[in-house]
Amino acid sequence: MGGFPILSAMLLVPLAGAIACLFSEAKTARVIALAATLIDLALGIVLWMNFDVGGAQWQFTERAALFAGFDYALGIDGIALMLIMLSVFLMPVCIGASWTSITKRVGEYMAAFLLMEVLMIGVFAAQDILLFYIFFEAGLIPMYLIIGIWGGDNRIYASYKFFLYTLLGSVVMLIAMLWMVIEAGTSSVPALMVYDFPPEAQTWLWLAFFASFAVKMPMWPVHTWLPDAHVQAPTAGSVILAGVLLKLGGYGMIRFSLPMFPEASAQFMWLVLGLSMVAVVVTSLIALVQHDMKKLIAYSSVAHMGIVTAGLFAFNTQGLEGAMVMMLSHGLVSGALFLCVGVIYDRLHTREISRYGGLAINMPAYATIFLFFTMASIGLPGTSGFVAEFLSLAGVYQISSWAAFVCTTGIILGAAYMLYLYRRVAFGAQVNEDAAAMPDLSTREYLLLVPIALAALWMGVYPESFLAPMRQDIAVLDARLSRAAPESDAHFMMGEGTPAAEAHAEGGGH
Amino acid sequence: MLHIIAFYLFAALVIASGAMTIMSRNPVHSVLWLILAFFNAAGLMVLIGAEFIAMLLVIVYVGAVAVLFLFVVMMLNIDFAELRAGFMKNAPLGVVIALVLVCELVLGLGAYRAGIIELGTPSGEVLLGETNIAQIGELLYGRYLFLFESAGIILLVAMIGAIVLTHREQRSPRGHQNIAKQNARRPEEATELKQPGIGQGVEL
Amino acid sequence: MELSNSLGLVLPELILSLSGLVMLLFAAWGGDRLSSAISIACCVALGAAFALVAPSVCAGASGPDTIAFFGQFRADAYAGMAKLMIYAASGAALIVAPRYFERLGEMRAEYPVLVLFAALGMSIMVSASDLLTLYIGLELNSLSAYVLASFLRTNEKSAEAGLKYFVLGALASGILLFGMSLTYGFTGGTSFAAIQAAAAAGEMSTGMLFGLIFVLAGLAFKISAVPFHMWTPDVYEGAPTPVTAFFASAPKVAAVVLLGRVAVEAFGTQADAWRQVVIFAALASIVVGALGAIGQQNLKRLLAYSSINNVGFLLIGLAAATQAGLAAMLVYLAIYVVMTIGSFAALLLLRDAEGNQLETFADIAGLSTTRPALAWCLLLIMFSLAGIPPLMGFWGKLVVFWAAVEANLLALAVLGMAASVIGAFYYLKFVKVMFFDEAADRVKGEADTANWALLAICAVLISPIGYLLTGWLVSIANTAAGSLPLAG
Amino acid sequence: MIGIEHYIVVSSILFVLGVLGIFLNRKNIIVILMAIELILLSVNINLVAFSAFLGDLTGQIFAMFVLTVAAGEAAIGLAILVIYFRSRGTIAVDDVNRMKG
Amino acid sequence: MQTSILIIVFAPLLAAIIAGLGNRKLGNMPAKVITTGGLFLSCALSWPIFLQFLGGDVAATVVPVLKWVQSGSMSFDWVLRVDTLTAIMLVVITSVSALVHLYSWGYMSEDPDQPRFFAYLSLFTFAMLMLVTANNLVQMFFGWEGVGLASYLLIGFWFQKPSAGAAAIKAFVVNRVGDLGFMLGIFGTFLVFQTTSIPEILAASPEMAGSTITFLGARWDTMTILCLLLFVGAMGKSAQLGLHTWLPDAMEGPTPVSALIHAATMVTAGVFMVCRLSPMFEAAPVALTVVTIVGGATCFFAATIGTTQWDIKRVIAYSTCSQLGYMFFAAGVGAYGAAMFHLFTHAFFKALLFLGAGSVIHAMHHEQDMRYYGGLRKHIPITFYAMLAGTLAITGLGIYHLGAGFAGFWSKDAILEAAYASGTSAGNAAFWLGTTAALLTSFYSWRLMFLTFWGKPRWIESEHIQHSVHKTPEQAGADTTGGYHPHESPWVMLTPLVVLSVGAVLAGQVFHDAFLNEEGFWNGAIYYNEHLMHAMHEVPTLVKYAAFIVMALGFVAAWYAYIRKPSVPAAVAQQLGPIYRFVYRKWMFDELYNYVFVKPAFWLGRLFWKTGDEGTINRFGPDGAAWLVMRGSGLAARVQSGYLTSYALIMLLGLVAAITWVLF
Repeated sequence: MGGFPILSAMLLVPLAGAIACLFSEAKTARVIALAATLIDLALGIVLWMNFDVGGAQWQFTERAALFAGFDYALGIDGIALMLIMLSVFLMPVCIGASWTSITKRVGEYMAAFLLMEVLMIGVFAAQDILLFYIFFEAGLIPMYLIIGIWGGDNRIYASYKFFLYTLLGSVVMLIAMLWMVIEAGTSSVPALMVYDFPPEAQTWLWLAFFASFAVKMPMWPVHTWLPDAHVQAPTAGSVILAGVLLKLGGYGMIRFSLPMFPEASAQFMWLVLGLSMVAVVVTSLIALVQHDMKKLIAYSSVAHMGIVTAGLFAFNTQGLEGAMVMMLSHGLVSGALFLCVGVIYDRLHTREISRYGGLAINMPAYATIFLFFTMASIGLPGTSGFVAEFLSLAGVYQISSWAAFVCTTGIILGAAYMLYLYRRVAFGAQVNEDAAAMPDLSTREYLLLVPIALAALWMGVYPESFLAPMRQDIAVLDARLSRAAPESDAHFMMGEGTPAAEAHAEGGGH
Repeated sequence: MLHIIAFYLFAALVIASGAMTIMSRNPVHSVLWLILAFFNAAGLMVLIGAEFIAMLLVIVYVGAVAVLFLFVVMMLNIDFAELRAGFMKNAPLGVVIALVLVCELVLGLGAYRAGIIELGTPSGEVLLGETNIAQIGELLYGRYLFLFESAGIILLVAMIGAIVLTHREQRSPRGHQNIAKQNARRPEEATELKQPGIGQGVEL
Repeated sequence: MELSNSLGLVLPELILSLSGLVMLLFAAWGGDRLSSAISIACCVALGAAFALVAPSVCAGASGPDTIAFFGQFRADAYAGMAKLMIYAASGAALIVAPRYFERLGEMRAEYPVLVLFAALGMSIMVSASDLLTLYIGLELNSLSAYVLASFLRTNEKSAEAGLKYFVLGALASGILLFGMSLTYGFTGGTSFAAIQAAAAAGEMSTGMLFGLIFVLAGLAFKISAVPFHMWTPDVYEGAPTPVTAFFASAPKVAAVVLLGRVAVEAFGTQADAWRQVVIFAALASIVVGALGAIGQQNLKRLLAYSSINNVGFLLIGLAAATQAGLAAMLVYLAIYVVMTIGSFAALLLLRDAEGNQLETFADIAGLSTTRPALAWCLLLIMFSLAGIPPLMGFWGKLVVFWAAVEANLLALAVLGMAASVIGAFYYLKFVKVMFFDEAADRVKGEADTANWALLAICAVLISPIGYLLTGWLVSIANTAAGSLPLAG
Repeated sequence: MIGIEHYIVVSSILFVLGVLGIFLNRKNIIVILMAIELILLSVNINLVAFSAFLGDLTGQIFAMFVLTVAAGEAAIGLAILVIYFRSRGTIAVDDVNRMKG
Repeated sequence: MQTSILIIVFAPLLAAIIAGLGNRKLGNMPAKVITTGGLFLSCALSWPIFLQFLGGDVAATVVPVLKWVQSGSMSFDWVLRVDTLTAIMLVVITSVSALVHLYSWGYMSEDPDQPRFFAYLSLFTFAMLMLVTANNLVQMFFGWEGVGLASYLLIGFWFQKPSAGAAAIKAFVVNRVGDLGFMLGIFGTFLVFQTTSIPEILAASPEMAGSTITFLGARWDTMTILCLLLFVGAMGKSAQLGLHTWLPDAMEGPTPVSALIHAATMVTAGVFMVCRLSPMFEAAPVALTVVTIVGGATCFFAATIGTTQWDIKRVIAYSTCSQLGYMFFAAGVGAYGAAMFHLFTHAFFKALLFLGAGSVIHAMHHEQDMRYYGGLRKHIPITFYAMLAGTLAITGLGIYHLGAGFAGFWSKDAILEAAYASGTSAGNAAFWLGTTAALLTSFYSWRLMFLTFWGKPRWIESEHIQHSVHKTPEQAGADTTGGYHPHESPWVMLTPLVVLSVGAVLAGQVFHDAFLNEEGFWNGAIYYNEHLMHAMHEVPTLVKYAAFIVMALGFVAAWYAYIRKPSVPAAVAQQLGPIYRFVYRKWMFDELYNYVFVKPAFWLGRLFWKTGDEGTINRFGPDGAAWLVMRGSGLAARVQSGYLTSYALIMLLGLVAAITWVLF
């Protein structure tokens, strides 16, 4: 790539677009926003193309001492690359989803979204811990506005809850970051990732970071902001919230909590696994009884994130890669599910499940695509969701069969609530005339949903494309974690009569 | 001995009159008690050889400040009988806190350590062999010139402030008088006939 | 020659006082007709003083060369930086005032003169290296402030504000004085150098300790730290808005910087004695400021609580009791001043069709649709005050917490940070009212160029663009803090 | 000779009396102003006493400045009181609570 | 062979995609042609492969397709692997599927959504083929879930019917319960073997005997727990006792679907899996015992229910369930060949029965209740004969010493013999259960035949019939036909019936040697228990005739109850009372699960939501904090009373507090 600062360019393009949108008419703003996000997508593809799989850990690095105390330092590894790709992929979709449904204050809306994109890319690309924090936290502002201005009836409550909850979660992390910077004498993330903090300090640091990431994830029991935020946010807001913002928590764990505090991570493994287990079961059950489509999907997100956290804290390659794929997959699939809700919400302006029914009759194409994403959400093999669930749970099993067992029940409950939703929306007779009169997908909606579907399918059938760039980074992380990795609870032992297989037992008992 | 008696006399009086200042019902009495307190404080100062400050205290406070107070008290012409007597509702708490404070101060500063308490070592210049006034004058116009001048500005600001706040250009004490309006007033506007029913009041 | 040296060092103050006197003459001679001209002249005087101070700040003036009048006055970079902020804030208070007072028919020529003298007082305060100087400067500032608070003399609120400010201020200065007398008695001198030497000698005597606490309490009043903050909401609400803007900015700077000098320079060796008190005041200020602000409908009152809240963060920097802590405090102050001036400039732009000042939440409902530019500027300021990155308010918080963490005050940092979330609540309310609510469409008054320019400058400075200045700001603050003659 | 501690005790008591005068009083504000004068008086006694016992004149200089400022303060205080009285027609302490909350 | 395997597997997928995406735009005929053509192509390519394997000693063919997942030491790819076992499945799947496709031309001819239907069918076939050609457990799981999806879609094909939607979900979710076990089994297998490749696992399995592992806190024999977990998956898919409840409900789908998925292919996936992993199971005798017991219990239990049901498809569905039980206990006792053989023959005759039932339903205007049938023999003769062939096959008519019999005779006999010959107590129990089930099978099969084809028409009471002739019973007069004239189905439907009849009649006769007696045929594809094979031939003659005897008994009982004295069934039902009702209500499984799982799940969901999330977490979390802050704010406002004196007091308070603090 020569010296072209492509990451900065990816930040700059939407930023410029945002400023332009702020001063533009509705029509122009839409076009500008779409153009900016598409350019960013193109840049993202260029980035991926030029990413040297198996090359240096940190690529496309940029560094400039613009500020006091921290650096403007960008750079990505495979993990960040994948999440950046997810962001730039979902952004044009979000713009498209808002094309007609947003009619008031379009310029500001588009600006908020573009700003969101800048911040998301920034979070993933930041190589300075404080720069990361700035991007991480700043995301609250546009999201607060998006929920608050363009949200539903109870948007004020939701926006406050979203903002304050996540803010409270992350402030303590800042103190921990400051301590780390002072202790290690550097604010560079790569340097901190290999710095060995004293184990007793790690405990506190880990907790501080966990407070932030757990809220962001969100993990049970600090998840209650999510259903509210999702329900109230406009469609595209939900998409970006579920698609990318939730991933910040997971990204934070994989980038900070795990590599920086391996001992503490091992120490708290049971806390995370426990919360994940509860999250999977409890929120799945809650999803089962929802009347509001978005709330249901929001709760399902919590359950899926539970699998992510469980996978992350499985201390093995499968768990980590599974969690990463789960994040990508969930980003696509739940985003698409929110779009699906948005499609019918735009027509009938209600998210009450009972107001729909029999949509497969008048909206067959919609029903098909909705079904596809439903299946992807419940992890049908061949879709991204399966690879994600399978790998993470396989990872979890290696550390604890209990955790794996409980989390795997999620596949039953997940199928139950998603199919129950699908049944009530798409199956059955048409009970409401207005719902029966809704037209099928428009070309614009096809253009939004089909690419996501293809991506989810691609990730399910040939996940190698997504796993390969991360492989080396995960391996590095795994190696770093190995010194603290807890022992498997399987305690596999060969039978008495076969001493020859002793060597194998060690491998098996990994 | 006389010295000691004088001290206790002045001390007792200054405290007593201080207490009376804040306790007496009539502000005029308060001012007079305050003046007494100043006199006694001046006496205390004279006892330790700070006669210039003592005189200054009498002149400035009694001569100017207290008179100013009296003047304002008279000028405002408040019906003091109307003023509510008594203390605020959480007075006991206040008194307790004040007592705690005074105990701490007295114990901590005065009698905390038996015997003579340790003062710091003086760092300022002491001119020996001159009168108190001369020494003060020397310092004031030499060493403390800058502050002396600044104090002048403080007085100036006080002056400006007092004038800015209280000075009015031909304004009546309450609101504005509009002579034309008063002249234009007619009887029918000024009076209104009411015919109240039996047993009913008049609504004005 | 000693005197001329000293005079050279107090040149900015001389300019201020002389121009103040001259302007007073003009005011007496020309009356209120000249008030605008006098305002401008006073601004020029402040600008001149600013220009005089700036080089010494950049040069990081420190050491014996900066001492004037037998050690009573220090024109070091620390004071210099504070002076820059004070002059700038005072200038802003002058710029926004004429329109405000003219409409009420209360624009009088004494206003700029009083502001000038107040600035002079603050200037002396921050340069004080002697308790006497401290007292004189403080009182010069306070007396002017009392008058300014009640400047709208026919306005009940203004009069009440002045009265409360005065009574409590006098009490505070009484406490301060009592503390200074004790300090004098138990250290044997009034100059900070003498106090420093006495404090460094060994364990503090009870008297010295009492003196210290009384002095801190008196100064805490000035910076409106809890529990000496009670006057703030009432005075901010009652005082004329430009005066409130002034109160919220310049005197805060002066008092905080002075507090830094007293605490860290004079009593720095005994930091353990006062740190707990400062920590308590810091946390209490953050919490009480935030809690108090939440229920407010009046914007000025809300900003008053906000300033209490911010003082808490400043005190966190002070609690570190290190040079880095002081530097952080200065950085925070600079950012705080910009945010405050910006918010009040925006507040002053809220006028209805008749030109009456609007100052409640109900008035700014839906401002983003009727006055988008104003609303966006306010949004920036509010998020910045809440300390949300990437706005400059975050940077301010970051540096003070950095200092606190460096000084190993982890618990303080964590608690302070957590409490800051409560504060975010009411800043969000600002945004919520302006952006989420139905438009009340009450803000009609035409824009005022000077005000707008001020607001725009503040908005740009606290926006992420402001981060480009951080390097410069931090280096200046570091040299400034470094210019203090700390013991050890 | 009387020890310094006696003077400190006297001034402390006077100081507390002054403070008490401020918050214990609900009659009228003038008395509060007088209470403030009491506080300043106690400070002056302190300063002069320390000055004398330290053999250092700074205290007395300080006391002079305090006197000066107290005079100015009294003037401004009374001026504010006067305008307050003009606009409200009362100087009862309890009435000074238009702004609260 | 590699190319043809690829075509076999992917032709249905391609057809499904074309038909599915084209849907209504494509039109009915092109969709039908493409999908059916694709299937016949697959079928045509499958038979040569099967025949090749029939020749014996052919090694497995492995066709790599695409990399799938590689994560650390875990790696699995898309690979097609064909060995004997797979080859059998290939012909079963493609043949039945092709015939069902063809049959559906007629059966679904009036449906507006035919392209969708055919796309689903082809998609199912693809998934099933992926399942059987899997070379690793994960790909098997892919197929496993893929057929689950197709099953879901097809059961819910008539999605307007609420019952169809419910049945579809039930099928999917109950299967997921099994999948839970399957997935955990795969995880465990990976943990132990560090691979998911089936051949590698099977090769390493014998070494693992005796090793132990902790699962859910308990210490287990490794192979036992792994096999049990995997078997849970098989139970779900193959509707074994406990996880069977979805199968009868799945009859909500169109009848060809029932024939293809819920009789011939998908439900046998569990059996296939056990056979595929037979070396693993052989290393886990406890697991095998469990398999035997579950299989025996299912085969008996489902048969009892079959005797009481009135819905023609449900009878066949329970019969399927029961027959699957046979297969499992065959596998459980080690007779994997017999299990596979029964799978093979069952595919033909059960598909035949279902398609025949479909033909009957088609003729009776979608009436499925046998109480409204009767006397159809003459109206739809071809269907009748086909059904008769199927019934003879399922009841296992055949004479051992003649060496002749219908398909079911060969396989069922072999199973019973193997169960007896195994000599274990579980095997013994299974033998008795199986024999009893055979009696019941005969009874309910003949009951079905008699009720449907013999006796007088009882069509008039059927609402479906009334609906079609627009007459109420009163208008129709004394004629019990209600004026309705059933039509024989079109040839496009009858052809598959005929073809399958041939299979039902001959499959056993032709292939029994290969399946049961030739180790070379299997060539290591399954665990071949030579000892058991020999023992099977040694069993007493009575055992060999047991099946025939009970079949005859069942036939007679059915004849007596439904032809000779039609009043008997009602009287017996009356007599048995609660027992009858218990059986008729399907052993109360649905009610039980409703009370134990479904209702509590919803109740818990609401509890966690209202009491948990909203009542506790929100109330004491964010809302509580907000409340606290608001209270604090109110307090702060109250303290800020506006009174000078209280302000001063608070200042003093602060001062005193500070002094006290530093002093002490």
